Amino acid sequence: MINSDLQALITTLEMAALTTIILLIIGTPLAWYLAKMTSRSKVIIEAIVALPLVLPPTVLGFYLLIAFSPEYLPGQLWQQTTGQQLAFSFSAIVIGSVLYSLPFVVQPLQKAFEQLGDSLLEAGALLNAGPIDRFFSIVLPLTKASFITAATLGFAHTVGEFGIILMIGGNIPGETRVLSIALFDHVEAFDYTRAHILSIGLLIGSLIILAAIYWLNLPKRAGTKTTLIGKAN
Amino acid sequence: MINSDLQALITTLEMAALTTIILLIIGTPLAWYLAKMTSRSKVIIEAIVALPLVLPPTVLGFYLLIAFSPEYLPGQLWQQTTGQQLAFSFSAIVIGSVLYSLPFVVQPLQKAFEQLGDSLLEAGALLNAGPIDRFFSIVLPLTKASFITAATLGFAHTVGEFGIILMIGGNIPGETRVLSIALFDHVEAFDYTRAHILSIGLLIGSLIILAAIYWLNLPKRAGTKTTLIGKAN
Amino acid sequence: MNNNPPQLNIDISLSYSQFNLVINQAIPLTGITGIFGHSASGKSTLLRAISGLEKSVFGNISLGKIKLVCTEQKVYLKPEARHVGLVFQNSRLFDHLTVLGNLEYAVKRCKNNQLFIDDIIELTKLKTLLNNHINELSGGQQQRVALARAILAEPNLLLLDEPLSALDQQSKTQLLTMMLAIQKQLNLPILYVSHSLDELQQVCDNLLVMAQGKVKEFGNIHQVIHNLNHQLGDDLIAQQTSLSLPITKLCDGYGLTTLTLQDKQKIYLEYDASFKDKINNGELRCFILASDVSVTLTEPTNSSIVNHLCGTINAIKQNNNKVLLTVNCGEQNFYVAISAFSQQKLALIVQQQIYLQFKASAVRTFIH
Amino acid sequence: MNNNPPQLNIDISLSYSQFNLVINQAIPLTGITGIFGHSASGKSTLLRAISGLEKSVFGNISLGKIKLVCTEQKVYLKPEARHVGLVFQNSRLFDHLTVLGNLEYAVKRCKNNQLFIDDIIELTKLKTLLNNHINELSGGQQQRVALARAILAEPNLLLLDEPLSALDQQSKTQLLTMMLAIQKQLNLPILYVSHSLDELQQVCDNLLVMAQGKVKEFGNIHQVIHNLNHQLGDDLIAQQTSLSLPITKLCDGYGLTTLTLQDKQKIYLEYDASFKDKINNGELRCFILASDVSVTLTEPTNSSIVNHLCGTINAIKQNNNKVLLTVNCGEQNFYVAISAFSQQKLALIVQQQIYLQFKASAVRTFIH
Amino acid sequence: SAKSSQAIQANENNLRIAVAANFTPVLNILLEDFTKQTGIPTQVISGASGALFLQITHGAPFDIFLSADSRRPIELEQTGFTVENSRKTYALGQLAYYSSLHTDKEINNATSLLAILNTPPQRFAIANPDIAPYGKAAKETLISLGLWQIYQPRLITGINIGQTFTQLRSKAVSSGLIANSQLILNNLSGVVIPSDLHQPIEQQLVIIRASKQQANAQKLMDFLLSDATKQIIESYGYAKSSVPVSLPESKLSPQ
Ligand SMILES: Nc1ncnc2c1ncn2[C@@H]1O[C@H](COP(=O)(O)OP(=O)(O)OP(=O)(O)O)[C@@H](O)[C@H]1O
Ligand SMILES: Nc1ncnc2c1ncn2[C@@H]1O[C@H](COP(=O)(O)OP(=O)(O)OP(=O)(O)O)[C@@H](O)[C@H]1O
Ligand code: MOO
Ligand SMILES: [Mg+2]
Ligand SMILES: [Mg+2]
Repeated sequence: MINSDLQALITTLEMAALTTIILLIIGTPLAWYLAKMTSRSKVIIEAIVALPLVLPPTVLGFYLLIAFSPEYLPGQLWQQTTGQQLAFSFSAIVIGSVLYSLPFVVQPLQKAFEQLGDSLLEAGALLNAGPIDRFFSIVLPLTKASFITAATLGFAHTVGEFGIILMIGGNIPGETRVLSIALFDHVEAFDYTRAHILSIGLLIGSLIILAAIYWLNLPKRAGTKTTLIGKAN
Repeated sequence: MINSDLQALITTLEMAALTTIILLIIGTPLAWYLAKMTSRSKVIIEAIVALPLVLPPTVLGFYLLIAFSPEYLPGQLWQQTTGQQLAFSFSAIVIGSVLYSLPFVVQPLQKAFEQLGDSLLEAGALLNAGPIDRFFSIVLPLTKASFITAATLGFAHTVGEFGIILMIGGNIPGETRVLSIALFDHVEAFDYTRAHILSIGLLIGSLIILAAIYWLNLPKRAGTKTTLIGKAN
Repeated sequence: MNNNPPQLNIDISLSYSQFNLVINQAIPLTGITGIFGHSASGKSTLLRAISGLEKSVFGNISLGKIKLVCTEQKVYLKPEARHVGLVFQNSRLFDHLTVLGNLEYAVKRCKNNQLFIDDIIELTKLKTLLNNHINELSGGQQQRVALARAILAEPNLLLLDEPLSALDQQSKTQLLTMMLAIQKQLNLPILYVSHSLDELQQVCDNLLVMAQGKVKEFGNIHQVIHNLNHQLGDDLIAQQTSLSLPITKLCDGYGLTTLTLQDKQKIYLEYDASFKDKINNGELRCFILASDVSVTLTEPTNSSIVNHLCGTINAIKQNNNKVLLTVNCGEQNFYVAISAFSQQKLALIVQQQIYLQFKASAVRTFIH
Repeated sequence: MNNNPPQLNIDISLSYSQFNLVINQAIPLTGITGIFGHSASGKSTLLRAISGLEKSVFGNISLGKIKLVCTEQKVYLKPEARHVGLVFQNSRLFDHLTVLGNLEYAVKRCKNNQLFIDDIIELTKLKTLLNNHINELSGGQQQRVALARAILAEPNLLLLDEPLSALDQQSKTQLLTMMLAIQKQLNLPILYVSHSLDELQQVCDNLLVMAQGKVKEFGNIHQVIHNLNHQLGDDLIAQQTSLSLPITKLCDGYGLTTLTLQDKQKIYLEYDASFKDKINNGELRCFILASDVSVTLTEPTNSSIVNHLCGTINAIKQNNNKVLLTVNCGEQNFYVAISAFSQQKLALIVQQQIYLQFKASAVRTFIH
Repeated sequence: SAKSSQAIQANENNLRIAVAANFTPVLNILLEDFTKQTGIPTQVISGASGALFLQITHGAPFDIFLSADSRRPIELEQTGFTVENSRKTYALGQLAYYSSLHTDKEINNATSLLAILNTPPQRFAIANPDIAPYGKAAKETLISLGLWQIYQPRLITGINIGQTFTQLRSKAVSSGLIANSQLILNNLSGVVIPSDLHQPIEQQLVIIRASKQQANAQKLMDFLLSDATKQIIESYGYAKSSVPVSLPESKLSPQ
């Protein structure tokens, strides 16, 4: 009992961590591109990124399942390349989560990049910093808070995801059975005690982790900042 | 057939629109407070806001169902005040969606407010603008893009939401039966043609609406902006 | 007590990690008061404290009868309730609005509306820029917008933090003239921070000199400048005579304007059409650099130098190779800087009667 | 062709909605070139074009042998590949870093490392501020950090956009001295935008005057200033004589320094300890305001005025009530502004021999 | 709230039927007749039996509940949510084997089915045995056949039998055990699993005590339990309540 939930917890953390890393790797350049692109056609890309949000997860899962099955191109290609079936694999739930959580990572980053403006980047360029250097030495530190937001939203949303993972993952213990499914199973199986324990554990654990993240992200010298409105209220 | 889906569409739009409005009304001051608060205890509030994300929607739905039922305090209070049962009502799914989508509205706004800085607000104050005035005349226009992001994420996430609404809404046609559930029902009832048509319609419709939103939000004079990095790549 | 002219009373202290501001000073709320001091002497911080942007200030500030701050009584008026305008060192324009939008922002929130926006646009030469976005403006254009915006808010007290630093002399002169006119029209007290004594000379009635967070000098601008003449260790200003004198003839046939000292001696300076704007109660404000004045023992002849004043040496102060003479001519002290060599050659002593000579162009109303 | 000294060749045009920049100018890559002009004349835009921040520029820019821009050949070097430093009009410091962090940012990305960070910190007086955050700095402190940061990057060309506008005279002098020293040490060409001719006089070898997006004058600084003397309609500068003269005696017993004209006539000015730093190839740069010089027909005596030069009137130019004389003394033109009244009284005519007189203090090495 | 009260009134006359997803298509067909016969308008709320059960225990405004199992109706009866004596079996589920890899002919008799089951595929789809009745029956079947140990690690479990069918239909998994009714409704063929290999899948209904339309609910119950209706239900792949399908013991016994 505790063993199987622990396994689900581990799978969940692995999946959410991997998904978040991939999301940041894909989402950062995408957000940058969208923030700095001036062509009007970017609205199409923006809309496509936001699209997975509108389809209910189960339905999105339904279509992903079709796409991932060996009958269709994406699934076929995967099978040819890796020798493994995509549907019902750990990779499948990671890919599904990445698609589903992409807007939660891209959009906050894009807005942060847009609000940043060009003036400090220009200053950096004239101190010999190339684009990559500028990104890591100026953009990243100045938008750190938004990166943390993006990663938190992406991670948390992936942990809570259920419909897609269930459909394309198939609830295989140790591989695709994640905590959200385990919890649902407990509820459905009238195992309320276990569901409550798991839920409360999840809540308290998350609360601690989230608080820790936000705490690390507090401005170091919050005290010296003028807070015109904060105090004037 | 088309009639019932249309009804679900209307319910969905009503729910999502109302939810988004409520989210903006609640989320904006909350985000402002979190952005300007300097006390370390704010991390707890930040974590609590993000919490609903971590619980799978069905499980969150389960607990909300319990809370909203006439047996427990929140449901009781609601019934005493409005004379109506909370669970399985339109109000219930709106409240559920608000709770679930809150972080997607609060976090982008909070980051936007933090990145804004105090200097223009100080300038506004010295031109006799009080806090509310400053908010509408300075903060809002400068963070418009983040408001649109927040509203889009909140709206889209609510449209796509399924688990919570199914659990606390009860899938009652014309009241709590939303599009995501209707779509799911079609899949479950092997009515794939209808599911496909509805999905494609939903996708195209959303694509158009999203693109329109982003298009309206394009900077008016995008051409004159220097785009150091965008073009330098 | 009611008859006292209204004052800005400041009695505050404020600490940063490496800097303390301690000010106890009453400033009359009439005309323009200059604030002058080295970089990092606390000028901006003082303005921020008066306007309400420094929350951590301790003490009292009152503007006329209105208490802005009183830490003891826990009074802390919000910035937007103080009706104090501030032009920041960096202009802080709203970049989501056009130039016109920025100006209208101020007009909309202004109670009195004694000024017309079109007049101010005219005076600050912003007409062709009204629809420009802020990031399309040059540095000087931004400063003009910031100044116009602050004036249009018609505050009860206007604080200017180096509002003209990015402007060329010509624009500076124009804007200073405008500020003087508006100051009079609205009877609006102004505190004016600048590194340029020239700017301050032109417009200020009183001068406050700051150093390391403290008031070093305060008083009538001429008096303060004369006091600074003697602080030789510190190159804060050029030694000079600073004057406000009545005009007896605005323009003679030779293009000279005549000023008169109390003992009826005349001072001639080059006439400028702008004098009409600069006359304050019939007096013209001007200054003569100590280094522009020379000394002769006999009344000079055959020289292009038009100004010859007879006076008595009041004080001789030597600093290395330079000597500063204080010479009294008709109740007015003049300052003359000569070399120790000259002093020795002419054998100058206190109480000696001598002639001062300086060119008409040495009498400056504004640098040029 | 290889023997030509390296030049910055600019041949560009650039259009904004209400402004056109059209520049065709070669600027030698030696010493410091001043850029002077009214607000909104296009100075900042020119610097942005050279540094690569204006993408929409059309034409050619080359720095020595390196093509920075050539629209025909579709060459457009990225800003970070140009090794051109720029101190912006607004300092643009990284507010996520401390003062030291900002300086180290430049040092880390610098290829040569001929300068020591500690030396620059010392020279810019930033030692006590190293751990401060950027938003804790005063306006002048920010400018010092921005200047130090740009220098530490050791670019091949340094562009300065009013880098000292928020600083008091004393800090300005110190920093200008530092810039001269570093310019020589690194043999680093500098373009220096300023509204203050005083600053430019002090340090520039060449001067480029801009008006409405075009080059109005370019050449040796003394020559350009003398040309500007005659443009009376436009109050761009104060009329003056601008000189670089060899020092024959650094300091005599009376605290005077002696300069010598080509015909061996002497000019005396007050000695200052800082002259040692200011001597360039044995020559001292100085200027004498036309209004500080007076004319006598006979050699004056009994006067505290130490400088008497004998010369011939080359030209007389009258503008309203003012007259500008060009007087040649030993191959050097001097400019004298007198009133029409004086000219008439002394009956001055071209080719007449006269005496110029001016105080030692009228010979300025830096305005005060 | 104007909207919600309006909607509630409009919905008031409808008979609300909460039905397990696997029976929804059949119910929809039956209801056409029912409404024609009685004039009672209906509203179908389809869902997982578990979720519907939870909702009923928290006051969901349903009139009648058609579960996919007997366990939840019993639970509801015991906790007093149902009208007395309203718990009835309205259909007996039949499990079927389906494979998208094999043609009908290859698996149209039980011998070949056993042969095929004996070479286990990489992945095999059933509904979640812990929560879905068809899943529970599938597990029992595999245990009876002695194949559980081999199959357990290869299982893809759907949250309900509907999801299992979707996973099979998409060909993401090629074989599994699903409801026979699903095959018939989709014109697919598979092999019906003998009902003696698992506990009967008794799909039971109850009338909700809080219902204001108990009379109409009673009418629907009578309609569903009528012989005519039973025949129709059976024609959609449900077992005849009297004669469970059975095959000779010998042919099915495990190796
Ligand atoms: N928020 C702050 N935290 C710590 N120190 C500060 C802060 N703001 C200003 N200071 C320090 O206070 C001193 C005075 O700063 P202020 O800006 O008032 O100078 P200033 O007279 O306006 O100088 P400038 O002419 O260069 O603008 C400086 O040494 C500065 O570093
Ligand atoms: N991005 C832009 N779009 C449109 N016009 C611009 C833009 N940038 C500058 N200008 C205009 O170009 C002209 C020159 O500006 P520039 O900043 O080069 O002037 P400047 O000589 O540096 O002036 P200042 O001394 O005031 O800083 C100004 O009229 C300005 O309004
Ligand atoms: O219809 Mo069910 O509850 O999946 O067997
Ligand atoms: Mg300051
Ligand atoms: Mg500029």
